[in-house]
Amino acid sequence: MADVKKHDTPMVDELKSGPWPSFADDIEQAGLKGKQACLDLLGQLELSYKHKETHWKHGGIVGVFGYGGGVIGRYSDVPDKFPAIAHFHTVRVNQPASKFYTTAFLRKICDIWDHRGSGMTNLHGSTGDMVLLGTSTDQLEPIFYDLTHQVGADLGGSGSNLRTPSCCVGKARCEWACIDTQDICYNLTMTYQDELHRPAFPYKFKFKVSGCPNDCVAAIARSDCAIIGTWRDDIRIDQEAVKAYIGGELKPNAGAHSDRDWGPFDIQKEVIDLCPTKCMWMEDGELKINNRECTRCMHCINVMPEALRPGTDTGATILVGAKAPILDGAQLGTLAIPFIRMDKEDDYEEFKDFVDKIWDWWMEEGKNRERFGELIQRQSLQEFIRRAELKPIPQMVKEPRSNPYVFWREEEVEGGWQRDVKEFRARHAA
Amino acid sequence: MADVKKHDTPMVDELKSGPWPSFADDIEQAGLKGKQACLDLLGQLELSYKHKETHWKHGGIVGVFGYGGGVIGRYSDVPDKFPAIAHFHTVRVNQPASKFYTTAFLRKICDIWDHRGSGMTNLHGSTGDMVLLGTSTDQLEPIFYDLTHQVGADLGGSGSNLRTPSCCVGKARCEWACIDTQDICYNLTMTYQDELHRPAFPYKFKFKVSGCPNDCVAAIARSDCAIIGTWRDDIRIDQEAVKAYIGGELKPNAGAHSDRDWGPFDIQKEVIDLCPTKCMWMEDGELKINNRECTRCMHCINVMPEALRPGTDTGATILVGAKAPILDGAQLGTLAIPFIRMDKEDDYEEFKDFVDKIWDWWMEEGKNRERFGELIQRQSLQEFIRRAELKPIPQMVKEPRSNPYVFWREEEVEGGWQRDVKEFRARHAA
Amino acid sequence: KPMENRITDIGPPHYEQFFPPVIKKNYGKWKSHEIVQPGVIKYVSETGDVCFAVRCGSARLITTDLIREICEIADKYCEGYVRWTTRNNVEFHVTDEETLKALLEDLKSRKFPGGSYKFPVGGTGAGITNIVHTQGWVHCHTPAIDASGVVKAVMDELFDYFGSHKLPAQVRIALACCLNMCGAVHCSDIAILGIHRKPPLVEDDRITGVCEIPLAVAACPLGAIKPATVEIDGEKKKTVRVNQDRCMFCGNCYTMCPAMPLADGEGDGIAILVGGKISNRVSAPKFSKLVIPYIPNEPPRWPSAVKAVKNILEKYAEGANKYERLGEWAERIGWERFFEVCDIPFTEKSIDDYRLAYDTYRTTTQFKWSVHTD
Amino acid sequence: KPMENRITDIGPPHYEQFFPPVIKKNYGKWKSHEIVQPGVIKYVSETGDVCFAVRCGSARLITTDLIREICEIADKYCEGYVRWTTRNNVEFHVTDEETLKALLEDLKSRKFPGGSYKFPVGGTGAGITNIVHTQGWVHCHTPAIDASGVVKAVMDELFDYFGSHKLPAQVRIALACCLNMCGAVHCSDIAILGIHRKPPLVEDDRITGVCEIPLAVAACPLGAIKPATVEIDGEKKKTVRVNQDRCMFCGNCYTMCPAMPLADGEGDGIAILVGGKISNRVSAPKFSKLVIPYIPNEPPRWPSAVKAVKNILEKYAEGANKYERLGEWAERIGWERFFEVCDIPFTEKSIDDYRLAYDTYRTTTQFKWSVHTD
Ligand code: SRM
Ligand code: SRM
Ligand code: SRM
Ligand code: SRM
Ligand code: SF4
Ligand code: SF4
Ligand code: SF4
Ligand code: SF4
Ligand code: SF4
Ligand code: SF4
Ligand code: SF4
Ligand code: SF4
Repeated sequence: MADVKKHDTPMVDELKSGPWPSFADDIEQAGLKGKQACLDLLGQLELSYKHKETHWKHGGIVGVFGYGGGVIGRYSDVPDKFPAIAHFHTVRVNQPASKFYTTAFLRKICDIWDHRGSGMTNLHGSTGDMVLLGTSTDQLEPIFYDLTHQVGADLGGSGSNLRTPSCCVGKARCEWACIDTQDICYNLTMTYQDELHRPAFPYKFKFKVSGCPNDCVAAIARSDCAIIGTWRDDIRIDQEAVKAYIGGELKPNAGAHSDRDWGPFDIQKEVIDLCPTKCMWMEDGELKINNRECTRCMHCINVMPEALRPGTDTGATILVGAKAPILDGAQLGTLAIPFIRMDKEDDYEEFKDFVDKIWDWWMEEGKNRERFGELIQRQSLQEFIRRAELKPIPQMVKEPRSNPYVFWREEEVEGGWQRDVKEFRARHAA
Repeated sequence: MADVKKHDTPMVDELKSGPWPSFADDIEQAGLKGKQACLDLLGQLELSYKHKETHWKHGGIVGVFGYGGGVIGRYSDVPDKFPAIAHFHTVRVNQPASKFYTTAFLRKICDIWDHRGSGMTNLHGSTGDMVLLGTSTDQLEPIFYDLTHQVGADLGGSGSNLRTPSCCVGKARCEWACIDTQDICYNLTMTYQDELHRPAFPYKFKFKVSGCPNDCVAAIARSDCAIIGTWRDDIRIDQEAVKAYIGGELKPNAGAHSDRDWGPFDIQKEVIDLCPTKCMWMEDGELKINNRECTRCMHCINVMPEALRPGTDTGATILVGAKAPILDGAQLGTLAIPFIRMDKEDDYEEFKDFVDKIWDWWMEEGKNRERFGELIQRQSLQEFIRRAELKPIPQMVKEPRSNPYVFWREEEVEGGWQRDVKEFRARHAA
Repeated sequence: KPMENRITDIGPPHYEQFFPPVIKKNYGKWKSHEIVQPGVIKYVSETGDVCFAVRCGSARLITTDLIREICEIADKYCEGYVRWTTRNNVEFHVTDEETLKALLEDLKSRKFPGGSYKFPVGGTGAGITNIVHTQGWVHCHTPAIDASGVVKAVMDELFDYFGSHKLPAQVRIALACCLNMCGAVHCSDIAILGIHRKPPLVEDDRITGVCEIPLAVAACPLGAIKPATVEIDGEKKKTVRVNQDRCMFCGNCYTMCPAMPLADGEGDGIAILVGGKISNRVSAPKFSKLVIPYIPNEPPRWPSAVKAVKNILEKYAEGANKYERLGEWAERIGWERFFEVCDIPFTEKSIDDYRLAYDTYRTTTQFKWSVHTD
Repeated sequence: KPMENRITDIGPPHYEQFFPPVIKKNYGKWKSHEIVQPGVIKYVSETGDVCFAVRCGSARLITTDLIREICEIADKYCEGYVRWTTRNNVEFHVTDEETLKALLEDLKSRKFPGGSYKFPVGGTGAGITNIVHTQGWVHCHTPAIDASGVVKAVMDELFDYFGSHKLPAQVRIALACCLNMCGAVHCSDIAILGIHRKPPLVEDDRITGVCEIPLAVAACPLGAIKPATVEIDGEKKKTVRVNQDRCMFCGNCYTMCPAMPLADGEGDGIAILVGGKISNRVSAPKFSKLVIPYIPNEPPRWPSAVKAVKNILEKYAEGANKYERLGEWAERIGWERFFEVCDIPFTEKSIDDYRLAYDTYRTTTQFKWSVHTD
């Protein structure tokens, strides 16, 4: 280990102090224990701190045989100074749904990565993958071999394909999950292995699955198709617990505000008045909800988790088209299906039918690097509805259009569009 | 009078019944008294009711010498059937600000119109003019002569010019007028006579003046430049009157809800809770307002006119760019100047300076038939701000931009934009 | 000799000469007002003076005979002064209750031969007022519907709301006979809008004579018009062709080119938009939204359109809170509930697909269950 | 011989094998939860079982050594199970209070040599949690800023809010190092965004070798890139030219073409956006809005950016109501007041001029007086 070379990194070193976990310290320690890549990475980072510019070259296309994604090629633009990171590709390993691990599994990943990579990782990438950070091209096939053979893991997505689906912790730990987020995530991942590994789309496509409208996996902002749990029946109320909240025996919002004195809990101010639809009221000491007017925003349930629970007739709301700003501006997911059953028993057939239809449309009409949401914007929500064979309903829009520029189709108009201008002029002299 | 010919108009005749004033009856009566144009108009209308199509030809350009507007040319496309309306041009007569009249003036107008026109009018047109409906080309100059000489009236606008400004009743009758709407309207009309009569703009341009944010002349929706009164100081409160409202002695909203039992007046529910900024409260039986948070929406004042009045430090908010949907979609006026003094004494100099600047920009950059608001949309609100020499302030927007696509100018960026790609590559190998 | 002694640019007569004495004297001094009964507003000045304004409905399309009758009334009760409002109602001003009473009685007594009131009193407060409208088949070249006829039919049906204060707030109805929307249809509580639904005809034999092809081509916001050449009687003529599937019937081509008429008896009709407003009271001004894409033209009394308007008005009256404008009500209950409550079928036509469409998509899981999801 | 016995498309390992026993047993049976202290959530199942989740901050960019240390802890206290959250915090699960106590003490004791905590406990409730971030100078080719360094600097300063519940509601901070915004910067309470401010360079001598000119031209959403020809050493070469005044520095050209780098030490820096959210709680999900257009890059600790973030956070903490997210607060008080309260200069850069800009203009007379109008 005497041969590892620590660079002079005064700026990066400043990031060792302070209470928040220091990646600089972590990496330097690993480097000092023998990983030259770690030290070179810090060295190059120091150079970036000096130049205020990245020192990575524009990505190169590398990967494993037969896969069109899962690896991001990366090369240093100062390889002479930092040879251990001259190649520094990342490997995206498809995480297990909701990211529980056994230490046995993790250790095997670490072993592989210490052996064939830099020893640095992102746990996890923004999409959800385990991101193994930094290896060279010749190691890619061996890594893939080890992953598949030794730990039963596979690569995640990158490029113009399905990206690694991800989900919230859901039923594993959360009382609000209206759908089986893990199973859906796993099922979709397995069903669409081909789409995930072999780019055939106009651009990337992401699924994310949240168990309820709190949306703890940020599906509505980050996925071309968001699956978010909801319910059709009434919010379940335990009136005794309501009283306990009012009486101060239970802490509002499960104690989320514990370090500040907000005064005694006031159900009117904190729950009823904040309900966006004002569909709750107290009556004879009991909390009442007009569930038909409720939009299932979760607020009351969040504030009084011991007293209120989602209904039991559950399913999902599907929203499509979310994406980051490049190029047409960011989009949040647009409501496509207000309620769909997500049945494990039938292998989510109804949902997958929907997916097939929208992918068909996108693959037929989508331009190169056009996200699904951009296709909707370009060809209209109406066209989406037609292609997805949905029924247009007011739930799909915030409000009806205000401009009057309606497209009518010929068959909708009495007498059609073919008219004789001579006949017209017979009635109307020019 | 025996020679007037009434057409068979069974459908139009059906519009004589029912309580609302019947234009059909009115016009028929006039026709039966000798005006063939009236009867022909009803006859042609009947034909339109049959065909469900207009029977007017596409407008023709007619007018009076030296004016580029004020007359809308119109010809029947069935002149043989209805010869009295073969020509049927309208004359737009610029109304007096806020539309008070003496009967003497009106009678003279009627005399002119009975003599030289159809005897039919619109009082008033949507823009505000007195619209004299239906005359022939040869009558135009005589009408103009009579109007200017006999009643001291002039034509209003049409075509790509300034349109007839109009205003609410304001100080003439309303206690809320924060600006002198009539004087502003009259002053602008007189100052811009040339712009009103001689088209030199890319398209039409409208001024409308409302005395307060109730906007009784719909300026914010219908004028390229809306002048709407407001105030900077505190809402004046008469606490005794507040008590009288609470006590039920005064009728809320001046009696506007008199025909339905809405229960006793509840100041909390009807005023304080509806205040959009929630800046009001009761304290020791008195109504308090945090005026710094008030957005002067008028609600509380509307509900309790005896108790609350606008402040006395008054001026106008200027909004620009409102228009109907053709072509880019409708626009409401965009806030340009939050507060400007409207001083009669200095001839509204500050405001007119502003107008000069925006017209200069529009006349320089506006495309043919591009409304002012569309120019702003096309070239950006920033460009408008620069050309109008305003300061960008958050009051101009509902919210800051959410996309990150900011245009920087070279002089704003350290080191400018000229860079040497060789130098870059010296730091970064390709 | 009209060109002799020509006077131009004199502008409108100065308003002040037309003010009734009480108005002139108390200009800028008014202190408060009260609607003493529908259509009658009492104003009190700081000087102690009082003025009653009496508001009467008007067809707006009126004859000089009717104006003379108005003058007669104004001379009799109002010292020879009269006013029109921004929504084309007529206002008489009197200063004492006795004259007021006499005036009101007189107004009530005046009817047209067919039985309609000449001067119905109302239009104030939480009711409906005159329908702001446009020319229609009475004067314009681009209308898809009539204006005055539809307005008469609607106002007959809603007459009761004109003379009373039983709505939750004021309801402004507007009508425009084509997409040019002369008026404030784009920001009205209820808007009646004339729409075309057939792409323009092209008169190949006439077009070059009456318009410039490049202007016609440029007129189309969607680029649906392209230059073309045809053979007429063996002669090549320049003309245009319309890509009919890209046409949204805005009519701008016809405005620019008389040889491209859109009007069609079968195709044209009415769209209903709701929920717009102009005042800045409580909520900001809003656009009207399209809720019924098409109702056929049914002259002379447009029963389906009248019914649709009345239905919306009454559902609103039932459901809204005091002071709540129609659009505020719809937003509070949610548009899905609006369609349900009003029993209006939701169609894809109500979904925006123009330039700012994205901002109208629903981007939240918040929605209500309704007939649409049941 | 990696190609021998090749296995492909096996997908991720099945999640269930990784569930701790209490999770597996109570899957779908959880009844309620309580945050017993910041970072520690107690879950109670219908079966009566209890599970404590202990959440620890993490730099996300971590070494296998640290993962092994996590495994060690998980083996010791958690039967060999551990989890990561959607925001890259580490979660340990225990089922009894004693183990919990021991675990917490152990976690607290572990520090890096430089003194930073390895496993700070927190990130729950009305506090801040891990900053979702991206690669920055540690791995990506398009960043305008570093990611991990900025995050460390900000989290050091806001550390106290990670381990406590004193904010009005949760505050989500995100960082992205370029406009691609890998993550949820576009919908975060506070977003730190790397931006370029110089138009791309064009490497004339190399461009045809590394990219297709038509693709580069098509990459620009504003059409600022045009094909061009230059002479290099007497030879004509195809290349492109950028209309610099139309460039908005989105970087899409560089994504498509390596010969068009944007990065520049002087020009690049940070923009701050605020007020976004994702949950559907009370108000709908919202985009973050740009409030500070530019802060220079100041490695290694980015003091100006850190100060700006902290300032906004603290002004929010002072002003907002309980349960009110940052964007809800800004909307309630009005954006003019937001800028005033936070003492942030308003510039034209915060005014939208992209495709849906009109919808952000203020179209009402409703506004508040503020320093901007005083
Ligand atoms: C690694 C990761 C960031 C991280 O640090 O976690 C990442 C890294 C890159 N992203 Fe991303 N994206 C990552 C998640 C995201 C997300 C978040 C998500 O998936 O939830 C988004 C926003 C959501 C979305 O998809 O819109 C995202 C939006 C983008 C975009 C903009 C796409 C758009 O339509 O607006 C690009 C640009 C592109 O594709 O050319 C991009 C491109 C890239 C590239 C490939 C750079 C490029 O220009 O081609 C980056 C490679 C960096 C590197 O060298 O490692 N990345 N990218 C994330 C993937 C890790 C994983 O697999 O778990
Ligand atoms: C007479 C009047 C309607 C009425 O019945 O009252 C009217 C009638 C016409 N308007 Fe208008 N507009 C009238 C007020 C308006 C208003 C309301 C206003 O001014 O407050 C608007 C909406 C506000 C606005 O300006 O945006 C309006 C928006 C239009 C437009 C659409 C302009 C746009 O930018 O969207 C057109 C189309 C055009 O200019 O080509 C138009 C065009 C027309 C034309 C000239 C028809 C045409 O295609 O050229 C109409 C002539 C009708 C006729 O034969 O008499 N008219 N027009 C109004 C003028 C009377 C007056 O002077 O008092
Ligand atoms: C006479 C007139 C002004 C004029 O110059 O002609 C006028 C007069 C008054 N308006 Fe108005 N408004 C007049 C058109 C308008 C318009 C414009 C329009 O409808 O085209 C508006 C905006 C409409 C909108 O928001 O869509 C308008 C929105 C208001 C409001 C706000 C009401 C609201 O709930 O949003 C008030 C306040 C109120 O009624 O409490 C108001 C209040 C008033 C007051 C009380 C002001 C006063 O103290 O004199 C007047 C009597 C109210 C009444 O009729 O109940 N006036 N008022 C207009 C009568 C039109 C008519 O004949 O019916
Ligand atoms: C563990 C995690 C899910 C996972 O699969 O990993 C999770 C877990 C919980 N979330 Fe979450 N949320 C998690 C990410 C999110 C996200 C996504 C994100 O931040 O990227 C959101 C949306 C963020 C946003 O709106 O911008 C999110 C919005 C919520 C909300 C809505 C809060 C609000 O005021 O808007 C609740 C309800 C609450 O806190 O009362 C909630 C509630 C909860 C509960 C109480 C649910 C439960 O009963 O288990 C969990 C503990 C809350 C806590 O930490 O105080 N969770 N939660 C995620 C932890 C992230 C972290 O490490 O900090
Ligand atoms: S999204 Fe809902 S179900 Fe999933 S973890 Fe969050 S609160 Fe629980
Ligand atoms: S979930 Fe939201 S909308 Fe439904 S009752 Fe609770 S607070 Fe109201
Ligand atoms: S706009 Fe204001 S000032 Fe003018 S009439 Fe209406 S309420 Fe009075
Ligand atoms: S004017 Fe409007 S914002 Fe101001 S205090 Fe009255 S109700 Fe509130
Ligand atoms: S709305 Fe259209 S049809 Fe009606 S008057 Fe105006 S331009 Fe003519
Ligand atoms: S009606 Fe409008 S959309 Fe149709 S062709 Fe004419 S201009 Fe184009
Ligand atoms: S945000 Fe931009 S710079 Fe950062 S990782 Fe994503 S693509 Fe790379
Ligand atoms: S950075 Fe964006 S706007 Fe600028 S030239 Fe490149 S693609 Fe065009």
